[in-house]
Amino acid sequence: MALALEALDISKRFGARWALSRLSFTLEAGRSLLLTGHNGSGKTTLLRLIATASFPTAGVLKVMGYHSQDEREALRPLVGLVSHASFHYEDLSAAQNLTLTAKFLGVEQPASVVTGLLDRMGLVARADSPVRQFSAGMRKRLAIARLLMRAPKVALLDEPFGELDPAGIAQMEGLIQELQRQGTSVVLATHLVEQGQRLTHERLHLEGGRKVTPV
Amino acid sequence: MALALEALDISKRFGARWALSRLSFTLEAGRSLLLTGHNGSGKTTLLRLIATASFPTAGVLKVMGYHSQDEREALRPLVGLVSHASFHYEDLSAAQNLTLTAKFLGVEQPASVVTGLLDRMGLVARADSPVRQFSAGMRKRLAIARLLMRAPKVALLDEPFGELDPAGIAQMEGLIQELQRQGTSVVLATHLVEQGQRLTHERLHLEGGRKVTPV
Amino acid sequence: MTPILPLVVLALVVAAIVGHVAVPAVRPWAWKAVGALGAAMLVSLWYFGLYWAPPEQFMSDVGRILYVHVPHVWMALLAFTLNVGCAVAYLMKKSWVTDALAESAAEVGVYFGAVGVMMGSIWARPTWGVWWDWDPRLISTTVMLLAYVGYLALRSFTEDPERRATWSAAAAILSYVSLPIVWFSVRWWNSLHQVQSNPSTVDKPMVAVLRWGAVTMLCFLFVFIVKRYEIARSRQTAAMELPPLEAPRAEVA
Amino acid sequence: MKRPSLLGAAWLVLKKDWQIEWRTRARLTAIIFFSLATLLLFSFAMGPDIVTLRAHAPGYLWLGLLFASVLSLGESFRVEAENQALTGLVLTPVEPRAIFIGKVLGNASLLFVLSLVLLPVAVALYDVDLGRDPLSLVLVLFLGCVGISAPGTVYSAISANARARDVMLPLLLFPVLVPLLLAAVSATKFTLQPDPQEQLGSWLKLLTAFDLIYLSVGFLLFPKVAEED
Amino acid sequence: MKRPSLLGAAWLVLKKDWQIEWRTRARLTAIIFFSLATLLLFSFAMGPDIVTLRAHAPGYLWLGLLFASVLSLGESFRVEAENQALTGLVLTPVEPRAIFIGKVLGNASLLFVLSLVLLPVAVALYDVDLGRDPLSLVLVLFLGCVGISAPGTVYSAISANARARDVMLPLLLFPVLVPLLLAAVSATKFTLQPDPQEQLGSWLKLLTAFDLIYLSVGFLLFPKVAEED
Ligand code: HEM
Ligand SMILES: Nc1ncnc2c1ncn2[C@@H]1O[C@H](COP(=O)(O)OP(=O)(O)OP(=O)(O)O)[C@@H](O)[C@H]1O
Ligand SMILES: Nc1ncnc2c1ncn2[C@@H]1O[C@H](COP(=O)(O)OP(=O)(O)OP(=O)(O)O)[C@@H](O)[C@H]1O
Ligand SMILES: [Mg+2]
Ligand SMILES: [Mg+2]
Repeated sequence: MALALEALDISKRFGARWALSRLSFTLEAGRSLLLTGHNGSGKTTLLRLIATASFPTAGVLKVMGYHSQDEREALRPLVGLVSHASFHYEDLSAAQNLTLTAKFLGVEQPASVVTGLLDRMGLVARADSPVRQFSAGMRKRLAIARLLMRAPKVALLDEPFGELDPAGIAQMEGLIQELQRQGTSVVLATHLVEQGQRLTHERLHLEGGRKVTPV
Repeated sequence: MALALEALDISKRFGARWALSRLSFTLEAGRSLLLTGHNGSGKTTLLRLIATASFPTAGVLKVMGYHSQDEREALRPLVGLVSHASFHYEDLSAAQNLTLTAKFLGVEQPASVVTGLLDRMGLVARADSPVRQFSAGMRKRLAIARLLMRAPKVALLDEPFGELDPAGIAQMEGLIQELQRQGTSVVLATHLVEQGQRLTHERLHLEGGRKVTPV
Repeated sequence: MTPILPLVVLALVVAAIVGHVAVPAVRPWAWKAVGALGAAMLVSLWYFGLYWAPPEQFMSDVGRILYVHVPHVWMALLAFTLNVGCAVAYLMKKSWVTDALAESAAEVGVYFGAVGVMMGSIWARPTWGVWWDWDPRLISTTVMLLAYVGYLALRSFTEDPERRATWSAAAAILSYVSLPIVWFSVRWWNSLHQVQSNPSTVDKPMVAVLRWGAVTMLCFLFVFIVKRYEIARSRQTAAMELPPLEAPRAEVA
Repeated sequence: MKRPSLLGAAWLVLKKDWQIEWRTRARLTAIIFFSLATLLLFSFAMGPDIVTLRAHAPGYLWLGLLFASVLSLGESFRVEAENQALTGLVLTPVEPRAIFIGKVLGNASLLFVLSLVLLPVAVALYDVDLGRDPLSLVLVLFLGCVGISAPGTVYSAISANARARDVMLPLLLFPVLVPLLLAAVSATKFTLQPDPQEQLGSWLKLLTAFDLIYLSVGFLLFPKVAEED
Repeated sequence: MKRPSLLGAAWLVLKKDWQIEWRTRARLTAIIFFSLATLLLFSFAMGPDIVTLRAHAPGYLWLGLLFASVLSLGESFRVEAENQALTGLVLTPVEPRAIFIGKVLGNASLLFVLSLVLLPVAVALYDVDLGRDPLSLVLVLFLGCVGISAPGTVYSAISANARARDVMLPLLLFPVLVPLLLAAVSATKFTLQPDPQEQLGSWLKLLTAFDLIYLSVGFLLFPKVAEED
């Protein structure tokens, strides 16, 4: 079967410190991965590499068969990332932020798609407020809406439950399962291990940027 | 008994929107409060009011008997806030950030206090890295270390478990209990309701900036 | 001066530096040999420039500073050309070699340029009567140096090696645009400063000494860049090695 | 789903910047008043001699534009640095070259508007005569604004992510812009004052050459600086 | 636990800024080279007439310092805006007035160092004569730098939190600074050129008055702008 992720001895250095060290693993397309590890173990760094927001210092990373650096143009439409940095324009409203993405993606009828997504994430009442005035959870919801619009083949979720209220957490779980049903590989980094294990097939535990077997 | 918090019909407006509407409640000194509510319901806003980072548009808020705006100088040494904004200087190291606070507080022997706190929060190995290079969880840990140094009478914790790894969450729970034993009133805003209820005595549920009885 | 000559010199310098970088066998001694040659030539340049060459037609003995002023500025231009070449090479294919070479070339270039400008300024005092004048050549040269100081500042303010390399490569290319302007400024804006002259209009001995000076400075340019390159590389390699495959085992009590 | 073309994407980037600008309405107003203050300061600091002032008016005008451009360029990438929005854009994905085109157009048009606003001010403060060759004057202003914006966009993308970004941008940008500025000042001079030797044409050519060089270099370089690697 | 006094806290604020400066080492280097470039630009844009240049040297010097101060002030509160560090400082608690004193000292000393560095440059570029009255010159520079920093600190605290802050600062600051700048330019002129009517003294008095006014107004206003309400 095709591979969603294929990491061949990848390492990532910041300054003089290795955030990821010689990591090798594979993930079959359609299967989902749970990423765990202590604070600072390299989860966010790994997700950013997969999302092509940054590239390995050494080693080769292939996502959906594409080389993450050399073939990034072909790869980018296939991956979506929700991370600590929200990528929102603070001075645009929620609707404007989403519409912008929709137009870049060439979505047909952006207006109705955007309203639909905002409604789904419970932001419709605040659609025209600039993101600067949003609470932490509302920002997270907007980031999730953007991910849904992109309908990625590989969805990268970095602590998606953080800042969400209980209803939002339940909804997020539903969304993850829905994505999986559509054949999307979800890579989920979270500290809520049980919850994560319920939602995924495999697990990668990092310690100091290295793959270890969780105890 | 003395009151840690006394809110008399307080409201807070941002632009044309009321983030908090006519809120009244009291909390006895030494008792702890759980703050829950949907995303955008006003938890962070309320905590910032109590911390004197911002002031009510209307109504009177008293913390430890002090008027939160008029007597803020006397009040500030008594409250400590850990919130979404971390207050760190990105270009100073973890140790430098803490030492700065220690010096402003007039802590004796700042160096050993700082090392002790960094050790406790598991940051000692990264004491000299600038905060800019920290992961999300490491920032949170540093913010908690700063709160501990201040030894407040009212500790305001805004989603303290977010971004922490399982060990960190367990430690945080221990810290909350320890603070309570020392007579500190903890105000805990979190979406993990069960966990929060285990740790606190009372609960305030907000909906659209108003106090409601949770269902 | 034929237009092809600078290119030939550039090719020679690049070949020499690449040879030095690529062939480990020559590394221990080649730079010493060239350095020694340069030192010897410097001593003789002293004699040739100060005694042997005839005094300059209009400036008499003051004009003799020409033999070091001009080579210095030439070397700076040469070094910046090397720098931009490395920058382009880096952007086409990432390599720490070209990055390090670009850094050393820029730094050495700023050194030669600064000394050259200082000499020009010293020269200007007796000939033009001022330390400095509002002359396109002087200003464009100084501004070019400032551009490269900015380049070096950008390098030193960026911690991440990859970012530093890419960003500074971009800055190098944009800065290089000022180089042809330095060269042509004397023509575009009518200036006090000497227009490039042609060997045929200048005294044979003067041309000879000037070229002697240029070769002397070439030796130094080579040595400086090669040594600076080694420093840059040694700073890099500390961080270049991959982490070990197995995690270093924790101390067992 | 049909993705927009390179120019279509550039247009979207430009429109987005206008939306932000419209919501805050800060940038244009602020840089207009800033350069007004600068022009005033020049005339204050240089004293009241109207002949000198008039002679140096092109210089003052371009310096005012230059300083304003630093602010405006910085602001144009500050909005991209918040929340790492530029990375978000690249991952959407938007071609970095489309971002470059959009940003250059946005910055250049803002500067150009500013320069047109400053013309009557220059008349009032420095008593210059705009009627001599207004078309060439506008052309010179336009070419100069494009020439400032092209390398400015590349450098502000760099410095938006660098430490001490407010200070890095002018440090990198000014030396690169000096030749362009000089050409612009000379060209402006010959549109405001008599041009007996017909030098304007060659300055215009030089300006155009600068613009083309900077635009193409920027176009090639921008993708490298917009992405981390 | 003995909390530091007002001055003690101000000193801590100052030291913290130096620590940040030391770690990035960016600000001082960058503003020095920036103002070098600015001084070069002025004379480049104004043309080669050495007599005019020398006459306007004080103006150029102060304009260079002014533009550098905008960058340096902006940077000085950019570090406070990240992570809402300024709010954190106020909640620590640090008296806002201590923050004001520390910041003014830091900004003024940085500017003063810069102005000293620029003096020899002015000699080289504009051929001015520093030997006439060096002590008064240094005094004028010092007073001018303090005068720029006091309102500059208040305004950059405001604009660090305002939208589009890069552009807001100069917009607010420049109009306020025009009188001070005029005084500083005139005073500088009379330390570099003959002063037959002995005007220097009165300019110095005026400068001192400005400084005192700005310092006390800033001291009173800063707590209002450092805290939300
Ligand atoms: C103060 C700063 C000065 C700077 C930055 C400067 C810069 C330069 C540069 C860049 C060159 C080499 C490029 C070329 O050959 O065209 C050069 C060459 C030369 N400079 Fe200067 N110069 C300065 C002062 C002077 C002065 C004061 C004189 C003499 C009065 C002078 C005389 C020459 C001559 C004769 C050449 C060789 C031109 C030729 O024959 O090709 N320079 N200078
Ligand atoms: N830009 C950077 N510069 C330097 N070091 C960095 C940078 N980003 C991350 N690091 C370091 O890389 C390591 C891994 O960071 P990362 O953010 O991937 O951790 P994480 O597993 O996501 O942690 P958390 O659970 O706290 O979010 C950390 O030691 C961090 O300090
Ligand atoms: N600076 C601001 N300007 C305008 N509106 C604001 C501002 N800060 C908060 N708000 C609004 O006030 C309301 C309450 O926000 P607050 O951050 O207190 O919510 P919260 O309960 O902490 O939510 P979350 O669980 O998502 O953190 C929201 O509707 C938010 O949009
Ligand atoms: Mg993380
Ligand atoms: Mg909140």
